[in-house]
Amino acid sequence: MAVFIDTETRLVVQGITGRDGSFHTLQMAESGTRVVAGVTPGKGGQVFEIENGGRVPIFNTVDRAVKETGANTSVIYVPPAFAAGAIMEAADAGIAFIVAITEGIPVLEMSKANAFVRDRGSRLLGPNCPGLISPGKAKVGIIPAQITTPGPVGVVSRSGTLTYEAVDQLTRAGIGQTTCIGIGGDPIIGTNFIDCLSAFRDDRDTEAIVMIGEIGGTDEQEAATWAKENLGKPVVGFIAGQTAPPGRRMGHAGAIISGSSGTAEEKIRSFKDNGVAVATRPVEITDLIKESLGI
Amino acid sequence: MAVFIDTETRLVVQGITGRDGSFHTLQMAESGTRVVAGVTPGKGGQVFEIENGGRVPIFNTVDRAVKETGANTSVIYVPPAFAAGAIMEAADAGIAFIVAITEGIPVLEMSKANAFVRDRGSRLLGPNCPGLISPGKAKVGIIPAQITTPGPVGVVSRSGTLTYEAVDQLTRAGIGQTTCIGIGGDPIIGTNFIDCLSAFRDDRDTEAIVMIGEIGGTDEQEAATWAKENLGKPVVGFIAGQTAPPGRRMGHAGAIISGSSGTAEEKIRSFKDNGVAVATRPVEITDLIKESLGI
Amino acid sequence: MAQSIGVGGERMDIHEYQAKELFRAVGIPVPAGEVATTPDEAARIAQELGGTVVVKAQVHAGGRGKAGGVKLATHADEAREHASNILGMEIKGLTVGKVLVTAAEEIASEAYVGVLVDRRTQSPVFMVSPEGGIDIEEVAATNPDAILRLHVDPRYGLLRHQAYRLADFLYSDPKLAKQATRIVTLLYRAFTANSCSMAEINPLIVTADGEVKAIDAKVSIDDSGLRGLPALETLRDVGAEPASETKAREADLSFVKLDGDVGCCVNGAGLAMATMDLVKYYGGEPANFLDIGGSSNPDKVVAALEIIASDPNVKAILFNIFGGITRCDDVARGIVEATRTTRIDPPIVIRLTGTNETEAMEILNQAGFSAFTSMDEVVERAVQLAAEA
Amino acid sequence: MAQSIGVGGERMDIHEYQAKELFRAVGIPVPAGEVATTPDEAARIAQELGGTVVVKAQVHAGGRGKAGGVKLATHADEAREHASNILGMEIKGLTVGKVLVTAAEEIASEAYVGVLVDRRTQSPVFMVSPEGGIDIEEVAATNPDAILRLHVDPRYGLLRHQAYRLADFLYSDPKLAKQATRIVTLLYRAFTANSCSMAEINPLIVTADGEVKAIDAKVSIDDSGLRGLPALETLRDVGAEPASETKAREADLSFVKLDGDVGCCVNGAGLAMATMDLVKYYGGEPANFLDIGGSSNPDKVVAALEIIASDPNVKAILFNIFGGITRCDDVARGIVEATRTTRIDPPIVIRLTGTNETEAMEILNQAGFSAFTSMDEVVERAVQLAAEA
Repeated sequence: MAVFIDTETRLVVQGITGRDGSFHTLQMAESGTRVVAGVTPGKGGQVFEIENGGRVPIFNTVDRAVKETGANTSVIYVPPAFAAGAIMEAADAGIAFIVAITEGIPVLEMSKANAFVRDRGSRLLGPNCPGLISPGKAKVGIIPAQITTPGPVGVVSRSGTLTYEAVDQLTRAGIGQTTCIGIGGDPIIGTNFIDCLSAFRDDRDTEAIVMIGEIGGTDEQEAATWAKENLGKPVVGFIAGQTAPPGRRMGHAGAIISGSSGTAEEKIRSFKDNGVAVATRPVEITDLIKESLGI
Repeated sequence: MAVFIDTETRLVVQGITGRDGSFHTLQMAESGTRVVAGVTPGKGGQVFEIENGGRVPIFNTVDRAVKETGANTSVIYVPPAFAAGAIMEAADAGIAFIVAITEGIPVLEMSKANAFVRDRGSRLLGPNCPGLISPGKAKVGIIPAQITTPGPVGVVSRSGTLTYEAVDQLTRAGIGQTTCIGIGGDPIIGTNFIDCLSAFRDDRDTEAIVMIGEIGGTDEQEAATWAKENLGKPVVGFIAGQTAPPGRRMGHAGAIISGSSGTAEEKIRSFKDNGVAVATRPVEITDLIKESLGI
Repeated sequence: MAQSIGVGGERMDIHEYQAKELFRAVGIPVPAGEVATTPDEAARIAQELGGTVVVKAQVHAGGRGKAGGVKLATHADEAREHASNILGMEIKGLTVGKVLVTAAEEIASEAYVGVLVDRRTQSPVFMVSPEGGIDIEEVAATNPDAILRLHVDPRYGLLRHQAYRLADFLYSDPKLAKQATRIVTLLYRAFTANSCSMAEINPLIVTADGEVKAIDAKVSIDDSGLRGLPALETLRDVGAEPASETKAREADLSFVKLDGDVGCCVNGAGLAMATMDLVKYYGGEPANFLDIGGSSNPDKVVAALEIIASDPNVKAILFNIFGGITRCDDVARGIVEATRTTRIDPPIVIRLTGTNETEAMEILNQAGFSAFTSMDEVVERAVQLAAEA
Repeated sequence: MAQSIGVGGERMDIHEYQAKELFRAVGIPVPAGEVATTPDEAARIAQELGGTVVVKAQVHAGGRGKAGGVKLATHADEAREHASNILGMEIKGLTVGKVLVTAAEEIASEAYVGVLVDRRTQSPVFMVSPEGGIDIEEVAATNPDAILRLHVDPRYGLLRHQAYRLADFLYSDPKLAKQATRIVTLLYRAFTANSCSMAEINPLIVTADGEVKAIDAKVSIDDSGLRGLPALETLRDVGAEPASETKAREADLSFVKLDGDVGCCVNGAGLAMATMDLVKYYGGEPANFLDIGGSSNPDKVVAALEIIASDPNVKAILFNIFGGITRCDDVARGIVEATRTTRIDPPIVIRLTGTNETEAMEILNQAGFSAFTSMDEVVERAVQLAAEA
C-alpha cells in the first residue's frame, strides 16, 4: 500500500506543454505513473509523446480531460499568475487529488483557492512543493525517483532537497519508503503534517514515519500533539532553521519566525514532549529510523 | 413536541426598534415566546419594554446579544437593503435558527446569504415569510396566534394569509396544530418543503400535514416525491394559482410560471401521483385532514 | 424529472437598446447604433453609421423578426421607410414606440449565451449553445446536447476557468474562444452589477473578419435590486405596460391585469391566487390579480378599488380579506372612503374575517354594505353578480 | 497552545508615507502631508501645511519615537531643524533618508487596527484594540481581552456586520463607530487590492472634533502578489536593504545576510537552513542563507558566488548541492566559471551528490577543486578553514 497515489492513479498534467511540465511528464511516465491526459488551453487535440511510445492526449480544459480519460489526479506546472485558477479548475472538474508544484502564488489567492478545494471535497498537496512518490507505484511531481525504493517508511516534509537528502540516506541504508511527500514551503498549503500522518496511520505498510519540518507556523507542533494521541507509529523528526534570524524569510515563503513564534526550538521541544525522536543532524534520521524499526 | 421552535427558544429580534419589529415583538412576547434580546446598531444599552413588565435589553450587534443572553433563534424585521446582511450577521454569531420576515431582498444577495448560512451550519426560514408558530409554546414572526391552537397537524405553506385561512378553519373545526410554518414566497429561500416535511416526520406529535403550495418552481413536486418515499404520515395538499397566466409574477417574487414549468396543474398532478390528497378549494383542506386523522 | 431552470423573482424587462448600453458599459463588443422614435431620426442615424443598417422594433416581445419588426436598409431613405412602417406597429399586443438602428454585420456564425438565477440551485446559471439565433428553449427540447449549463457558486463568482469552459464549448478556434471568454466574463459582471435576473446575448455572432460580437441583447432586472440602483429605474418603459399596472406599482400594490369580469381585491398573494381560482371554480373569470399587502393603510384600499373599477370589463368586485396584521376595520374604512369619493359602478361584495372583524362589519353596515365571513360565499356571490350584469 | 497569528509569506515592507498613499487612494482619512529628503524641502512642506507639524523618520523599523526620529515643529524653521537632525540618523542600523512632514492632530484617543494573513486559519484576520499607539504584541501579552480578533472568510470578504463589529469594539459612541466601520472596510479593500500580507493603522485616533483618522500606517506587500501589480514594485526602497540582498533579488536568488564567516551556497531552502544549522553544530557561524533554487543555470551560480565573496566577513565558502532537478555538472561549471572570471579569495569547499555527480566531480577535479559527497564532511571542513583563516 501507499498513500494518496498508487497504481490506481490516473494523472492529468496541467501545463503539459510548458518547459517544466513537459520535462517532468516524461520523468513521471518513466517512474511508472499512468499519465492519461494533459491540459493546455488552446492546444486541445494535440498529442504529447512519451518515451515508451505512449501518446498522451491534450485537452483545452481539465473538465474535458476528466470526461474523456477518467483522470482522478492532477499535477500543476503552470506559471504562478494562473496557478490558483488551475487548482480551482481541477477541483471543479472533480479531480480528487491535486498536486501544485508552482512556487510564488499570492497568498490571498491561495486562501480563496484552498477554500474552493475544500468546498468541492478535493485534496490539494502544495503549492510550492516537490510533490510525492510511492516508490515502484507512481510519482507525481519532481522528486527524483532514483533515490527512492519501496519499503516501510513514510516520509513527510516541508522541504524539497532536504527530503531528498533524508530519503537518499534511507535508501542507501537499505530502508525503503511507502510514500515520500513534500507538503510545500508556503504559508498556506492544502495538505498539512496531520493530514499526512493520518494517512500513514491508515496505511498498513507504513511502519515508521520521518517528519521534516522547519521554522515558521505551528504545523509541526500541532502534528506532534496529534501524533501522541492518535498515531500509534514511531516518528523521527527533524527541524531546519535553528540558526535562522527572526522576521526574515528563509527561502520558503512560510519559513519565517513571526515575533517569538515558530522557532526551531519551540518545534523541537514540542517533538520531544510528544514522543517524537529528534534528529540533531540530517544524518541521524536514518539511525533513529533503524532504531524505531528495531533493525 | 413541535418543530424548529418551542419553549427552549430564546429569541433575539433584529430591528427591534423599527415599526414592524417593535409591534411584533410585543405580539410574540404575548404569545409566550421568550424574547431575550433585541438588536439595533447604535442603540445598544437601551431597553425595550414588553407588556408584562419584562425588559428586553438592546445590543448593537447580534454577537453581543448571543454572548450576553444565550439567544439561539433570531427574527429579522430590518429593511430589505440590510436584510441579507442581517441574516449573515445572525449566522456568524452562531444563531442556529434564523427567521427572515423582510420582503424584497435582491435575489443575488439572497443567493450569497443562503450560502453563508449553510456554511455556518445554521438554518434560515424565509425570507419574505410570515414565520412560524408552535401554538402554546412559541411564535416567531407575524402569524396571528389567536387563530391557532395546539394539536396534531403540521402546516407548511409558501403563503401568509392563505395559511391563516387554512389554520383558522382547522382551529374552528377543533383540530389543533403542532407547528404552522410559512416558508416564504421568494424564489430563493432557506428552508423548503422537504426540510419541513422531514422535521414533521421526526416530530412524534405530528400526525398529519397540510402542505400549501403555489405556482412557480419545483419545490412542491420534489416534496411530493420525497414524501412518498420517506414521510410515512398523511399529507393534504393545496396549490394556488390555477388561473395565473404564464410569465407574470403573482405577488410573490417566486410565484411565476417560467415557460411551461411550475404550473399548478403540474404540481397537482405530482401531488396526486405521490399520494398527497389534493384539496380543490381551501375549505376542503379541513375535511381531508379529518379523513386522514380518522375523525 | 426534467432539469427545469427557472428565472426567479419579480423583474423589469428593458429594451434591447438599453441592454446593449449596459453591455457596452462593461466592454462587451456590440455593433454601433442608436435608438430612434421618428422615421427622420432613424434616417439620420443610418446616414451617420453609413453602409447597411438594421432597423429593429424595440418591444418586450420575442418573434420581432417574424412579425416584420426587423428590417435591413442599405441607405438612409430605406431606413426612414422601414422605421415609418415599424413605428406604431403592434407586436404581440404591444405598440412599437422606438426602433434601434444599428450597423449591419456580416455573420459567419451564431451562438447563444445567457445567464439567469436558477431557483433550484439558488445560484446564477449560464447556458450557452453554438446553436444561436433561435429560441434556446427550442434547442433545449430538440438538441439538449448542444447546450452547456454551468452553475456559478455565488461565493466565488464566475471563475476564469469556468468562463473559458463556456467559451471552449462554443468555439474550437482558440482565437474565438479567447474573445468569448472575455465576453462571458463581462456579461457576468453586467449581470451582477445591474442586479439582473436574466441577461442574454442571442445571437452572439462571429463576423466575417473573426470578431465575436453581441448582436441582440435581452436583460431583465430583479425589481428588488432596483432599490440600490436608482439609475436603472429610468430604464423602465412605462409606455410598454398597461396604465393600470403603472398605477398599481406607484401605489405599491401587486397587480396583474387579466381578461375576466370579476375584480378581485385580496390581502396576501397566496390568498389572492386562491380567490382567483375560486372565481373560476364557481364559473366566473377573474379580471385581475391584486394583493394589497400586509398594510392596513386605507389609501391603498382606495387606490386598489380605483384601479379595479377603471377596467371596463369588470362587472363585479369582490374583497377577500383575512385580517391578521391587516386590520379589517381599516380595510372597511378604505372601502367606504373610496366609494364616497369615487363613483364605482360595479357591485361590491365583501368578505372580512380576523382582526377587528366586528368593528369592520359595523362600519360596512352603516355605509350600506353587507359582508360575508366565508370565502366560498363571497366568491359565489360575485360570480353570480357578474353573470347578471 | 497560545493562539499564534503569523504573517505568512515573503514580503516587501513599504514606508509610512507610501502606506498612507495607498490608504488615501481608497479613501481612508489621513492627515495632510508630504515626504522630504532635505531640510529645506521639509521646511517648505511645513510652511504650506501651516500650523504645527510632525516630522517623522521613514525607516523600516519600529521605535522611531524613542530613537528621536519623530518630532513636533510649530513653524517651518523648526521643521527644517528637526529634519536636518533626523535625516542621516541611524535607527536600528538603518539610515534615515526621508522624513514625512504631516499636519499635527489634537488626539482625544488612540486605537489599533490591523489585518494580516493568518496561516493557521488560512484567511485574513483583523485585530483591533481600543488600546492604540503601542505595540499590539504587548497588548496581546498584558491585556488580551483588549483585543478583538476576527477572521475574514476569503469567499465572502469582510462583511458589513463584521466591519461594524470591529468598530463597535473600538468605540461605544455610534458616531465614531460609524466612521470606524467605513475605515475598517476601506482598510480591507486596500489590503486585498494591493496584495498585502499585513496592513496596520496604529494609532487610529479620534481628533478633538470627533473625527477618526489614521495617524501612522504600516503595510507589507506579499512579494508573490507584486507580479500582478507592477506599480507597487516602484514602492520598494532599495536603499533600505543591504546591497547584497538587492543583487540577490535581481539574480532571482533567495538570500539573507547574516553575521558569521562561513558562506553557504545551497540548492533548496530546507537544505540551506539545515546546512547553516550544521555550520553552527560544528562550531562555526553561517555568513548567509542562500538558496540557488531548482534551476541549473550556471549564471545563477556565478552571481551567488560573487554575492557571498563580496562579504568581507566571509572566511570560507561551502557548496552543498543535492542534484535532483538541479544537475551537479551545471553547478560545477558555474563554480569553475565564476572562479575564472572573478577573483574569489576565501577557500571554497564543495559537496555535490545526485544527478550527474560523476561528471561534476570530473569538471571540478580538472579545475583543481576537490569535492565531498557527505554533507557533514563538507561543513566540518568549511568551519575548520574559516577558523584557520
